[in-house]
Amino acid sequence: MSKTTATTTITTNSDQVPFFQVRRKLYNIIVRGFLRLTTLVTVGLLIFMIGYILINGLKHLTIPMLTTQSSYIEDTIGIFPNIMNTLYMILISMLIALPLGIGAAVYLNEYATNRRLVTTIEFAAETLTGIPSIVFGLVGMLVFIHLFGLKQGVLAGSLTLVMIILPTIIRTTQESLKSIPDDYRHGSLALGSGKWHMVRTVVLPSAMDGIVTGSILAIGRIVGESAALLFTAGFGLRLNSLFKSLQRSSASLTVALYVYVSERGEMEAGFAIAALLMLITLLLNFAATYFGNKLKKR
Amino acid sequence: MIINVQKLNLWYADNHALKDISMDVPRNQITALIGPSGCGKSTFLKTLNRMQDLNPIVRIEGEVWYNGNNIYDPKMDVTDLRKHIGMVFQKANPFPMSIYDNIAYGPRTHGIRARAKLDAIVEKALKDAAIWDEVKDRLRKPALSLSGGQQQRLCIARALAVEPDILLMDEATSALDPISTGRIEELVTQLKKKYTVIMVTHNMQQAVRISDQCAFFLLGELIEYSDTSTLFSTPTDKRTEDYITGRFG
Amino acid sequence: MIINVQKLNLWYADNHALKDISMDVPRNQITALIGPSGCGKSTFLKTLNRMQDLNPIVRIEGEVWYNGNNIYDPKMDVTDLRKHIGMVFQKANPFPMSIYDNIAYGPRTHGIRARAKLDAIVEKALKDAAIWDEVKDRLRKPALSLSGGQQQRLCIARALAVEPDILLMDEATSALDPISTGRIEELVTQLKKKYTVIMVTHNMQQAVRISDQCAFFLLGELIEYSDTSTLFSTPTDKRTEDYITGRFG
Amino acid sequence: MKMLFFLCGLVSVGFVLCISIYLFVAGIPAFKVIGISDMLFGKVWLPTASTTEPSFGILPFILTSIWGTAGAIMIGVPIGLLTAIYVAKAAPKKVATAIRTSVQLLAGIPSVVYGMIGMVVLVPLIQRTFDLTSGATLMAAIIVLAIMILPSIINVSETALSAVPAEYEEASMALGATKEETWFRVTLPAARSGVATAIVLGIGRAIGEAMAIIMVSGNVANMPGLFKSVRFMTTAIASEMSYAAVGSLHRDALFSIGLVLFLFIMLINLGLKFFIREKKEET
Amino acid sequence: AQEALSGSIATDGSTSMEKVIGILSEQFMIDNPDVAITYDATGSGTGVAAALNGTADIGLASRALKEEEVAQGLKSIVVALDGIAIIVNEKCPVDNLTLQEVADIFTGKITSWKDFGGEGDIACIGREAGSGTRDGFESITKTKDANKLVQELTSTGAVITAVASNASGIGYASSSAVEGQEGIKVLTIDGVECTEENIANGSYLIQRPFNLVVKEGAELPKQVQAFIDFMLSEEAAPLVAKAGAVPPAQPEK
Ligand SMILES: Nc1ncnc2c1ncn2[C@@H]1O[C@H](COP(=O)(O)OP(=O)(O)OP(=O)(O)O)[C@@H](O)[C@H]1O
Ligand SMILES: Nc1ncnc2c1ncn2[C@@H]1O[C@H](COP(=O)(O)OP(=O)(O)OP(=O)(O)O)[C@@H](O)[C@H]1O
Ligand SMILES: [Mg+2]
Ligand SMILES: [Mg+2]
Repeated sequence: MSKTTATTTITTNSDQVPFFQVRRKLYNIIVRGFLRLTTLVTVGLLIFMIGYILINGLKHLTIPMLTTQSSYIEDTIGIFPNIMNTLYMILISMLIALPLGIGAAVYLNEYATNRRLVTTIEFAAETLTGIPSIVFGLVGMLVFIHLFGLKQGVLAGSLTLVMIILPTIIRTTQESLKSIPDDYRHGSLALGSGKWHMVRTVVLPSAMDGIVTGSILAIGRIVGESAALLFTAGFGLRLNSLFKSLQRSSASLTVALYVYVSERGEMEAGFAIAALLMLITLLLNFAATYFGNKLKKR
Repeated sequence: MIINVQKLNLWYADNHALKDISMDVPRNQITALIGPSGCGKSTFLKTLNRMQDLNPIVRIEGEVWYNGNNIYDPKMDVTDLRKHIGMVFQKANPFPMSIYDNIAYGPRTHGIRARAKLDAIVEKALKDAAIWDEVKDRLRKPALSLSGGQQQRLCIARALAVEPDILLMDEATSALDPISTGRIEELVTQLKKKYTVIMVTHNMQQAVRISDQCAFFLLGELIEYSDTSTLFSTPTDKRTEDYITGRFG
Repeated sequence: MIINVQKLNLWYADNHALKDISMDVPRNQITALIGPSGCGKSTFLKTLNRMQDLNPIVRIEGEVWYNGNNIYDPKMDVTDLRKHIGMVFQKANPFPMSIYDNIAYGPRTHGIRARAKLDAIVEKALKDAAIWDEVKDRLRKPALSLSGGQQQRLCIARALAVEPDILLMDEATSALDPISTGRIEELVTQLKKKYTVIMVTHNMQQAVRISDQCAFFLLGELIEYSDTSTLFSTPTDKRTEDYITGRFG
Repeated sequence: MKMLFFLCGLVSVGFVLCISIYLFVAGIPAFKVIGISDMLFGKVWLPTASTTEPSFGILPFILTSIWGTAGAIMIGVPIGLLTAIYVAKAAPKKVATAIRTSVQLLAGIPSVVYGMIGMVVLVPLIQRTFDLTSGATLMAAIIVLAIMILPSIINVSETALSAVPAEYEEASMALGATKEETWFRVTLPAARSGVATAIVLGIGRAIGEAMAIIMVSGNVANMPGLFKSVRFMTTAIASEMSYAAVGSLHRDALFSIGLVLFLFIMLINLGLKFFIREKKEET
Repeated sequence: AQEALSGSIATDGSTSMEKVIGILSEQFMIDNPDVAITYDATGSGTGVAAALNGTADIGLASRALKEEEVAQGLKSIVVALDGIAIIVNEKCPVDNLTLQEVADIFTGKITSWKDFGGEGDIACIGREAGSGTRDGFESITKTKDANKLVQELTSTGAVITAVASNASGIGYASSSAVEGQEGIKVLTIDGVECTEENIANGSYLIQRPFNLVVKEGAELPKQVQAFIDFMLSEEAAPLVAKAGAVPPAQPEK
């Protein structure tokens, strides 16, 4: 059966714009073409970036590098302390920002009744997303270090990171909350659930996708941040325990990368760290998705 | 009188959707609400368990008394109120969870955790809603994969599982075939020994078959409210007569 | 015969939901599908305009011929097919846009841009679906603020605005009061001069009142299919008889 | 519970207040000394000049930031959005997962690395293609920024697009709309607010970025031009802050740039908010 | 050390001094396990400020102190010298320039490599305002405020990479960072090579000091004084050299 027969048989209303069918076919072809093309561009970029980093980085990523700390005397580079520092910072800042961000989003979407307040908070969150990390770094230094008297270290760094990632978490969570049909909420409330119970059992599980997306973007920001950490978490390349690192200058992987690349011109180490960061991001993404799904099921 | 409505007015923004409704609903009886589409039946039903609170553009005046308490009293515990006044919505709205979890949702909310007890509640509710046979082998499957009518019965079962005092049903049988409808009607008739039922229906036969009282709404007004038999045999208002004889509009 | 179904089988994953359905639907007539909830009526209806394509777990075998074309032919232009075979869904699903834009969506999609023409189409469709009077002053308001029954009529109007060849209606009047129902029935009866209508209904009286053919489904099988009068007066299958006399189950 | 969530909401307001107070306190003095119009409309930036009079005009930075952000948005948003549609709706499941995962990887790459790659690959490429003395130009910065905002745009709008109820799409298809038409005329509008969020996040990332573009934009305080070496507001702060002597007018002027940048971001957000609200009221 | 030292030493300042301070403190901490030395690389300006307001025990500045800073009661101690190497792309045919030629190139008086037998326009790549390297370069070439750059980068590594990827590029960078880098070539200036020896004896002209900044006349904690003494000792010289910088010929006290 050919297409022509299919279309000839099915034409009853003839009051159509003459060229419309042609235009419409064209529209579809063009749209699809554009979708493919842009995706191809994106995929090309992805492959290039990822490939470039892996090719230049993996060959320099050696076991000793991963498991030792740098020594100036022996002139070796080891990034084990930085791996730990990065993990500490992810841990601490997510522990603070995730509940705060989800809480704020839930407040905005489920509880708030005062429009003006909502607008204010949303506006604040949006403003935060646009502030350059260097400004966060300066403010973080001023507030956490000069005002609160913390020392440069993981704690001050993580607190600064909280400011940076909070809006991302708020916005993405809020978006997914918005997309949940009211039918579900009404169904739950009509059964006599309290508001919080409804949020916990029906709303948050359905919003899990957005929360995971937000967390992943947030982790990405944490992992990729350098400017804001230079002034707050510091530069230290030595290994510390979690507790000690809180108040001791501790470079994250990205800060270390920045130092090696920009002060010493050690491109190789830089790419090695970048490749490692990518592997870490990948791992964390899988973890976030996995736990997200798990929570959603519950 | 379990419910007592006094001079209730409701606006959706500037659309005056309920006008001066006053109405008493007797305990342990079935009260039917009838009237043409868009006349305010769902709107009225939702004022009885304060579901209208959720719509920010709604403004309400007047009083609704439940068991001697004004439910619009700011001190009212809305959660508790809704637990006692259950509701089945016009559009079936199962949660995106398994069939089992949908039914167990209410009991769990109210603190029942024991597996055996939950199992028993779920089974009873599904049986009462005449859907047990169709789903007993797929309780763990998502509720959204059910057919339209199955979803509606699921929602009835979900409301029953909480054992409310009053059950508000918004066209709960409209998507059902005669057999399921018959079963639900039977259920409702039995329920009235323990519960009070207020139901919206488009089906006059159904109203005649099972309701004790009947209220006729038109353009947001309560035109006539009396014994079902009286209303259908000797309506006092011309408009009621026109509507029930199908001569209306 | 405008539609011709041959040995159609459908599975939702491993749930065999339609079994060996063969059925001819005559042009310019009204064909009713009846049967208990969950028997496969909606499922069958959705195979006729290939809406089932959208559900990845569905597997279909068999053939459906429309005007001499096999609609499951890979070369079939599905868009064009759906334009000619319109559908009203069981659960009202207006777009989150204004009332006007909901109706104008279809015509716009098919290339009508002129404002005056669109206005005329929208008005006619809303009038046909017996909802014009209720919404004419609020065409720019969101469709989701309509009452349940209004939403359903809106969806009917939306389908009519495209002027399809065949109209598939899945319990399109279940949420409607008798008056609106009457109007829609009237409309459908008129439509059959130009269109062919296939409708799912739970309302036997409705089937008797307006349909020419009637098909009875049970557990995914087509049990009996014949003239409506024949089917209701002298059913050949015991199960059909049980169902239409309400003795079933 | 409500109180608790309310407090969570207030935290970000607190942050913004704290940042604005700090920026105002630190940013106003230089304006007072130099003069608002001399600073905002001055075209010459020579903060450490010792042989001539130092000059603190930040107009080149402001214009560069506007140009750069607008350019990045113009390239990045369409590409990101269309990719998101493809991934959410058209792509085979496996392809979609693969793209999604790699986009998330992209989100975790530090900006310094974007800068590095831009510097060794993109800058020479531009230099050769357009036969310039140096490829480190506004154009290079725009391209790098456009790539950097892709992850936010793709991830967030993809989530929003996937969350649109299937009913809407079904209704559209049943009216004879093609998939493409359905995506653009039903799904996209229904996901509008999510897409707007994606764009806001993307713009935020573009305006706030410093480390990557320092390495590819040339970083000379010229008035902007596509093939000129330019400096952004962010890079101006980032590059000189650590060396500017504490208490000097130079440092104060850098804080003033921070303040201008901050106000600029506020303005954009207000504009977007207004725009989105307008749209919403139409329906 | 006779008596065991303990406590912490906070250093803060120039990023260029990262390697020198790193190696010295690593050795010092090996010798005195109870001492913890921290280093915050925030930039010379901040380092000076930190020394002044006491948040750091030792400020680090890769430039000479300004008059007003000295006036506030700070003093500087040269811990090392840093040559500023003039680098070009490895494809560039030029090997030697005079100091004047360097100045002319960076001020835009000479704009083409053709004048030196090469080809193409010269792309001058420099550092941002306030950078110690730039300060040193500009004071010695006497080109203050007159540089015409096509790129102003914020770090040594970035300059090296930029020159390596631009065939007509010329730039300046800390000598400690340029050795062993691919794609670039270090020029001799007036025929003098940029080597440790030539920097130490002053014959290589383009260089700057690495300074420790402390408060004038203040009594320093024991471990801090010990660390400063160690950094200026003979023992420290090979370490400084290993870090790529040049130990000063006659350490000042
Ligand atoms: N998306 C789906 N996934 C899996 N199973 C489904 C799906 N939709 C329907 N089913 C199952 O297929 C069977 C037929 O469903 P269908 O929706 O066709 O029933 P129906 O005759 O329209 O019933 P009703 O009158 O209740 O709408 C039912 O058992 C139902 O649970
Ligand atoms: N959320 C809302 N916002 C604005 N107007 C509304 C809203 N819900 C209902 N209305 C309007 O209020 C009136 C009464 O609606 P209601 O839903 O109570 O009707 P109903 O009697 O239940 O009709 P149906 O039988 O069609 O469900 C209608 O005109 C309707 O359009
Ligand atoms: Mg209703
Ligand atoms: Mg159905």
